[in-house]
Amino acid sequence: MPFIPHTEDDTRAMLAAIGVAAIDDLFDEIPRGLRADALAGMPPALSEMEIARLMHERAARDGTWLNFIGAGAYEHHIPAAVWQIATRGEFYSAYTPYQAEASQGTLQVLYEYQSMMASLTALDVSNASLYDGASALAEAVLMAVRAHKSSRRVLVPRTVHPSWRKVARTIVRNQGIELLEIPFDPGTGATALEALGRFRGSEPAAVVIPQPNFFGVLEPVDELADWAHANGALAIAAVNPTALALLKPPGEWGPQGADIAVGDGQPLGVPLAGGGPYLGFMTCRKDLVRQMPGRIVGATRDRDGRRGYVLTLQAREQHIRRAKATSNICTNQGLMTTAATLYLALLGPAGLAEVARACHANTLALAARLTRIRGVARAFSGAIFHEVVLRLPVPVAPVLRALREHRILGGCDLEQDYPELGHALLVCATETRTGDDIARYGAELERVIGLPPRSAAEPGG
Amino acid sequence: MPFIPHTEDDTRAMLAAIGVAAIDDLFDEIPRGLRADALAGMPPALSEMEIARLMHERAARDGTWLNFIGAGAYEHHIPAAVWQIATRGEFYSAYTPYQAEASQGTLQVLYEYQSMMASLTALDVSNASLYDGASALAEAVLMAVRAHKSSRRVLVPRTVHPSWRKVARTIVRNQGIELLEIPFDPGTGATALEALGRFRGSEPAAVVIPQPNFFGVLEPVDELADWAHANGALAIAAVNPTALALLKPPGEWGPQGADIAVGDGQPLGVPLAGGGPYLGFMTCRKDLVRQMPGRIVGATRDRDGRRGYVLTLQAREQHIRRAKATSNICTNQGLMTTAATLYLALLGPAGLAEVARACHANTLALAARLTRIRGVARAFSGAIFHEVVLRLPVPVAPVLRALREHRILGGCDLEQDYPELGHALLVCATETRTGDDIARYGAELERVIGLPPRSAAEPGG
Amino acid sequence: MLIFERSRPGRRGAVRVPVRPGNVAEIPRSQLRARPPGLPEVSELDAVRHYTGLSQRNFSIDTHFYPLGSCTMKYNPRACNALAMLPQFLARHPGAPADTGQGFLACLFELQEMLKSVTGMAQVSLAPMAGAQGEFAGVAMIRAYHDSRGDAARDEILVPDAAHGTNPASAVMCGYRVREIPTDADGNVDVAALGSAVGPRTAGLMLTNPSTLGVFERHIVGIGNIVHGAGGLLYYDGANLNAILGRVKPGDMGFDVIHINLHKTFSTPHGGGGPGAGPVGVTAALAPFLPLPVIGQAGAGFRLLDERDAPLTIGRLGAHLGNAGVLLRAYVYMRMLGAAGMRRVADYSTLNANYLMAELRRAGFQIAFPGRRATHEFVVTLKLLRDKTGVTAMDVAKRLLDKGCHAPTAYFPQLVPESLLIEPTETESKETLDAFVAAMKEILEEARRDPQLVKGAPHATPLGRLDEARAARDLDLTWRPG
Amino acid sequence: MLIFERSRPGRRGAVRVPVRPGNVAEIPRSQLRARPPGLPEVSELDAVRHYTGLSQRNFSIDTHFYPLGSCTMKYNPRACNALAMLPQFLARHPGAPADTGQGFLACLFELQEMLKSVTGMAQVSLAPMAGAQGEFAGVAMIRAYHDSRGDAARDEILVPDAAHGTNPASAVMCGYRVREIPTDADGNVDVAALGSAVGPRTAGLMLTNPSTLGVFERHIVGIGNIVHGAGGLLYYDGANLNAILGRVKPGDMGFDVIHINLHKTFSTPHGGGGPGAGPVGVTAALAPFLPLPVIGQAGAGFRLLDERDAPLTIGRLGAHLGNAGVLLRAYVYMRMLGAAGMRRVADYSTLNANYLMAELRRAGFQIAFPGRRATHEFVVTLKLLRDKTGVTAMDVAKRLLDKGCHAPTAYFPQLVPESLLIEPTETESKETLDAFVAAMKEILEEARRDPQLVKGAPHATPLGRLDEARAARDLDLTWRPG
Ligand SMILES: Cc1ncc(COP(=O)(O)O)c(C=O)c1O
Ligand SMILES: Cc1ncc(COP(=O)(O)O)c(C=O)c1O
Repeated sequence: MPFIPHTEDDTRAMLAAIGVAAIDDLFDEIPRGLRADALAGMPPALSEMEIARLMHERAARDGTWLNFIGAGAYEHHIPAAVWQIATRGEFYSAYTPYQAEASQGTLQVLYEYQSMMASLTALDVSNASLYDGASALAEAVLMAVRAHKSSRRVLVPRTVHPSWRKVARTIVRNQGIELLEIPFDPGTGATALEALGRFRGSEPAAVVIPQPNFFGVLEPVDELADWAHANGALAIAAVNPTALALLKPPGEWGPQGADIAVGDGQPLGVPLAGGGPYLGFMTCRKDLVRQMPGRIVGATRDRDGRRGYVLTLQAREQHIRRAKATSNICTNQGLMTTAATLYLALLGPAGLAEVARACHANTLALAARLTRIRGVARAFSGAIFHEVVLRLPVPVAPVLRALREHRILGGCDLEQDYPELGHALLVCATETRTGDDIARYGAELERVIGLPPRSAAEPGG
Repeated sequence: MPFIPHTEDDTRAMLAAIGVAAIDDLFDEIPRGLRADALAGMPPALSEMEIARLMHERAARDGTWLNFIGAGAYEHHIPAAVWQIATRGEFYSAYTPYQAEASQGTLQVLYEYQSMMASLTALDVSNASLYDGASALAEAVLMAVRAHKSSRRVLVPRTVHPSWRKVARTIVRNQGIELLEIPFDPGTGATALEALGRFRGSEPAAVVIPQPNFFGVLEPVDELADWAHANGALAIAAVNPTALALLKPPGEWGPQGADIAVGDGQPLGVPLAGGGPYLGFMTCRKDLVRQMPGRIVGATRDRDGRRGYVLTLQAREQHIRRAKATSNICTNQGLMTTAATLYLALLGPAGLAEVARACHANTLALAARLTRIRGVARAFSGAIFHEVVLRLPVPVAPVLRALREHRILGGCDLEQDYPELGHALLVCATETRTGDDIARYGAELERVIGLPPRSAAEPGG
Repeated sequence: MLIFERSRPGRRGAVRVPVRPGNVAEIPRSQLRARPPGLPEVSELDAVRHYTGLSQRNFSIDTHFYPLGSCTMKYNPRACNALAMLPQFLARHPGAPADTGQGFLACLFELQEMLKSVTGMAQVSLAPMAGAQGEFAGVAMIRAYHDSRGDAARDEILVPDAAHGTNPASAVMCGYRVREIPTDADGNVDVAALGSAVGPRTAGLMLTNPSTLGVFERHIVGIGNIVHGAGGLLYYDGANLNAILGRVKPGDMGFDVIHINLHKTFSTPHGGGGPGAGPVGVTAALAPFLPLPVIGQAGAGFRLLDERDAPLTIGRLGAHLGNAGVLLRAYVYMRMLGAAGMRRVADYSTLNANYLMAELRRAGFQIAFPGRRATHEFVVTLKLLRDKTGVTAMDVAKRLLDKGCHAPTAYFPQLVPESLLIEPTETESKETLDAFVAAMKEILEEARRDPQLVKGAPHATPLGRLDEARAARDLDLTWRPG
Repeated sequence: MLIFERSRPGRRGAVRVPVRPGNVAEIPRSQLRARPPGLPEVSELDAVRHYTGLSQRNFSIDTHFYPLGSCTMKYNPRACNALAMLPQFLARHPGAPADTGQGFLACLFELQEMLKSVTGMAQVSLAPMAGAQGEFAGVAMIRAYHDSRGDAARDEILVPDAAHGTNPASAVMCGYRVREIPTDADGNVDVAALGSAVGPRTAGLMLTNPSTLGVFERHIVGIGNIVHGAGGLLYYDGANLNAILGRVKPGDMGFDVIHINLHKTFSTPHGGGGPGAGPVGVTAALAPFLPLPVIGQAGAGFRLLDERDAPLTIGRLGAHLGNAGVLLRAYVYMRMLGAAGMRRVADYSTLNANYLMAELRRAGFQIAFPGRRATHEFVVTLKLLRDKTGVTAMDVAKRLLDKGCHAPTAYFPQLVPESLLIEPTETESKETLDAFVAAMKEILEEARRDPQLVKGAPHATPLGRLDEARAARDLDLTWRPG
């Protein structure tokens, strides 16, 4: 029996020890009428060999693509060591480190992870992961509302990832929390500071500040954080961790720094994998730590005074505090946290900065190449990090479809989520894109759009 | 510097400790005229990301094939656990277990491997691996000659894998050892017992007995082993380990059993990988153990009487005995041995027998399907294990080429090595081939050969 | 030693990335970081050696018996990992259209179908990223259902006092008040108390069956009638599905909404705390409210359903489509088991638990619900032992580590004093169970003979017992350079 | 516990294979096995737990400093493993024609070219599966060369007494008599002795440079002249190439034939004893004799050269094309290093060895060749220590295990009494070297203060010192049931 070690002798001896005649008898407390018979719709078992063949065939059918999509999930090179170590049985098949003495491996990794994330965001403390960036934003909103006590209103720029805004809404709305949208400046693509005036009286509990924003554009983070504090609100940073190798960290935004930072840790060594598992990270000021959701690891000493690590501040959590917990989260994204820790250790500050610089430079090169095509122009004037919105002269969806025929994933179509932008396409070139890749995309897009290239004399977009 | 941890400070401090000014100074004993300058032809360094892209592209270019080649290397399903565990750093990055107390993992694995191989071949002892099956056969020939003392002549059937015969010749000929070829019966495809008569006076040191032979045909192993012993020769079995799940093991051939068994362990969990690394296995009767080449692990006790494992009988080996060693082998195929041990433990006797039965049945089904094609017939009447020689009505090479256009590897062309067989093709269908695979091959071969299928009424081949 | 303590300024790992010239061209100075982040500077070998060494400081299923109750720490087949990590699956961008990933989507669609089959629910969404998120989604659907009927006065969720902490916490996250229902002496829901608690404010009842007490709720049909009769819905916490797989379907028990922990019943790895996956299943009446995306059919292929397909959805729970890699692992596992294998899971996990319970009872341990069958787990109470010797459930748990076993879940369920919740799972052999019984017996003898030995445990782990109080008091949550 | 001791009759792993009916149809009864082989019967979890546990009983580069002299235990980059194990490479059948594997062959061809570049040889064959097989092939080529010239009286190979054991053993396998050449006090070949040994019977001289004594053979040009002058050829044992990579090429030193240990210099994993790869390189004069296959160009692509291309080949050394997976790993490694990286290997392995030598000397250890530079390794002799305290090189080696270091190579080179051959490699950091020096210092103090402590070592490993004599005396080489 696959994965079941019992021999017939074992089963017989065990039934005898229990004092029943058959396994069926062990289910005798289940009302007879409820007992299931055959599982309709469950296919028969496949051997490992057969399922391996099926999965290899399906993977081969899906094939590989030249990818220029970012939009919240980024194709980065992952050093081979990351997953060869993360999938070691001792990490892979352990669970939440409830027994600290039997889990120092996981616990120390989490402590190191917390330290790295705190340092990356320049905030005091970190938890040990949430599900993903979007749900981490939702948890940050809940946390801010708890901390603020009087307001249930949170300002969220329209430049925050549309899915993140949806997720935040799904998660917070049942608690009567209102998310108010701040518009963006159609020129720069950044949040419109001048629009903030109208929220002055709204007494928000928090202001969410994305950096870079969904358009890839850098936000006026100092001003936004400052405005939040001036209006009695917390500043919640929603950041890309790769970008933080170069960009001013949330803890240094404005005179006081952001209060909470969240983001998706996927860029830190986690494969795209069709959308998950990723990890949500969250760091904050020390005085907010008791409002944090999720596991937190702390250093302590053992009987003999040796340094060790344990889960701490558990009184915030559901398994202790139940209905009064800071969140319902229990199982988190532990293994992804391990991978992120390995990734950051393998890259170090110099490596991460190199990745960030390469992403930035490649995206600029991509934008430069694509805007040489007649009718293609950058949609915004704001400085970008590693994504850029282009305006096309024709509808986006058919263009992307045509590119797929050449196995190119041309970017993220914004027409649904931002109809006001017209034929807008969000593209991204991480460090994994080469000059050849960019040239290939340029040539194919040119062909698809079907207009002759802009002559060198005309100014670029 | 990739893989080099030295900071500039480190280097400076270390040079100072040594008392030199620069790294160059450490090479001052090398005659000036010899010092190399730039390495012409060495390409510049690639980052891990770049080489990963290159290798992925090359692998994708090579693609995957529907394979019906056997001929000494077999496509078997390898349980995922095998290589996930074998590549754990502790196995992967250790070396020969010279320090037994720091290598009990490797040593116990080798002891278990030896036990498994001895049991599979029904012989007393096993070494811890040789390079591959072919070189193991050469070592067995050398060993038999050493043991026999007076003769330097060894009989090798023409049904032994042609490459193995070439390797044996390369390795033994410089020691003046003669390999004499025994012909095969063109009807059965097995070694011609009646041809043995002519070798009676040759006083061979050993007779090599392949099982199954290169044609997939079962040899009269009892008679051959018996003949060897009756003629004062050792019997060297050259066996396929998968087949031994079903077939009579060498130790039970004839009244006395074979003396030495060798083979390629590749079928035991080692991927095809373009030809290696595989592993050669060798087992023998206890009284020959001091003639064995290669590492051998033995059980012993530690200071406190606890069971443990060490390298033993090292006085046979080059690092002790130098010019008088049983072989020059030093580095062997350790990791492959680990994989083979894991494979055998995961399959157990029932699993291995299932694999063997499936291979046999699939090859019979393949032969049945292909011989329904007009002009295609089995070349030999002898019973087979998991390979079969077919005679085609047309030259083999162009047929195989045409099949490749449909991504089928149709088998091994025997026309070069066995011109006497005409248009002969050796095919193999292991447990990994499905009914659909066989049907697909049948349909394509039929099309390629271009003759209408034989009607059901006509007798098959 | 921390990785930071291995760090040396200027040391670099092997990771290099070619950077085009003119690199930070477009970023204004005011936006740039002044100081690099305090990440460790180590070589690749340092990192590999450091984390390989740390891994060896863990207990895990692959190295130890791990009978952690409620967590279903069964063997995680290595094939599931290997096949979910095929390069094409790993490289798939979540924003890539459905036409570029039909193989991938076929797996997820079939997973939905298989989950419907084993649970008896009408429709499934794979979106929730863990059990607790599944609970949130389930309760949110209950709310959406009542709202859609204009039945807005229901503001209470009933939860048995034996429930897992996530149940009340999830209900609160959905804006509900939680009302606890007591448990009777046999470990069943106190039906009388339930009867007097339900009413027009009842939105639903959350129930684990088998319960966290390791017993099957025998009155489940009656309970369902009471709740449904009051206009409430029945929520099934599927964390314990392992015990009844192929034996009883939540849908047949009358549940309206369920979640399933794929990282428990369907053996995806726990990863030192996650990731998991908590798909939700519902009856037809609740299907319109399922969280997105759901995998739908499109001609011969598959696509992700969105808000246009499901305007009544409670919404989205994550930026993409859930923990896809976990879903693939569960898919492979379920295909390898097939229909017969599903039922064997229930059979042998139940056999193992009942055997272990019988043997521990024989060894002198007190079973919390001695009159009941164990399901796939059972509760031992060490109250008598503690009263006699001062040795607590925590002490026994720690001492088990010395004997090479991970400890069972201690102090949960909370309503049993000095409880150990023991779940052996079906993948453990009789020999392993016997060794556990032998270890427990030894500890019992040690507790009587030399209680300090047990109270001072563990002795054989790399560190001795860690001071949790100190950790919470002198908070040290991140490394700071000396 | 052995895996056999975990076995239970009838227990099965997860591996199942569908078998068509009528299975052993064609095999005559007389050929069938009477009893199944005595393989263990365990579950997949049993096997995983057993071998995961065993792995943890190893020291390895990934877990410990491993300064095993002559073995170049440097970090094995994980990328090499991952990229050599891409599914298409693993699935490639060795009998598949060249047109189905141009990507694979491109890697091997480029590897040949890179090896030519770093060694300065005219042509390379990747066929040999380890260093010793490379030696065999090299000596066989020397023989074929002389034979091809009708120069058949040469029946001696000269080997310095410091040579690795494989050198004389390989010469003997090629049918040669071995004649040992002594070493002078500085660790160089005794040139005078060499001069009187060479003659018309001399087929060649096998030399490691740097030698196994950890010094560079300064008279290499003169030695070459002597041997060549007598009509012999010069063989280079490339096991120590790490020390001179990019600094000196064997071809420039006058060698005619060389082998290279890819598992040393080019960092393919040692795998607990193997596999390795021992490509051979030769001058143009010897190229016709190279073992097959060699990767050749064919138009824009690549193919395997065979006997029709190379009628003078010494033949084949293995059934297929050598340890291809090892070759791919070395290829990836070399591409990641590039030209500059090659030279850095020599630079920093030499720096580390000289630093360690200086620090150990400072700590009171006796260096075997104190007047010489260390190359990438060096020899310590503990003769004085043994004479004073009774503590031997073996004892020190065992005690190092207690301090978390793998031991250096002990008692090799054999001509230095109580020798430790120490090779730190370039991938180890100064901190690691300093920790090793500290451990050695402690042991020195222990040896003086409490020699029994050292002689009883190791104390911290899972087992104490193992009785090797007993193993050789009471041979127990396989497990037998009860
Ligand atoms: C009974 C029960 N319910 C719910 C949960 C929550 O599931 P998760 O940890 O996946 O969020 C758990 C597991 O921890 C559980 O045991
Ligand atoms: C100096 C020297 N020569 C030759 C060899 C033999 O190489 P291999 O072990 O790869 O056969 C070794 C390695 O063990 C060695 O150190």
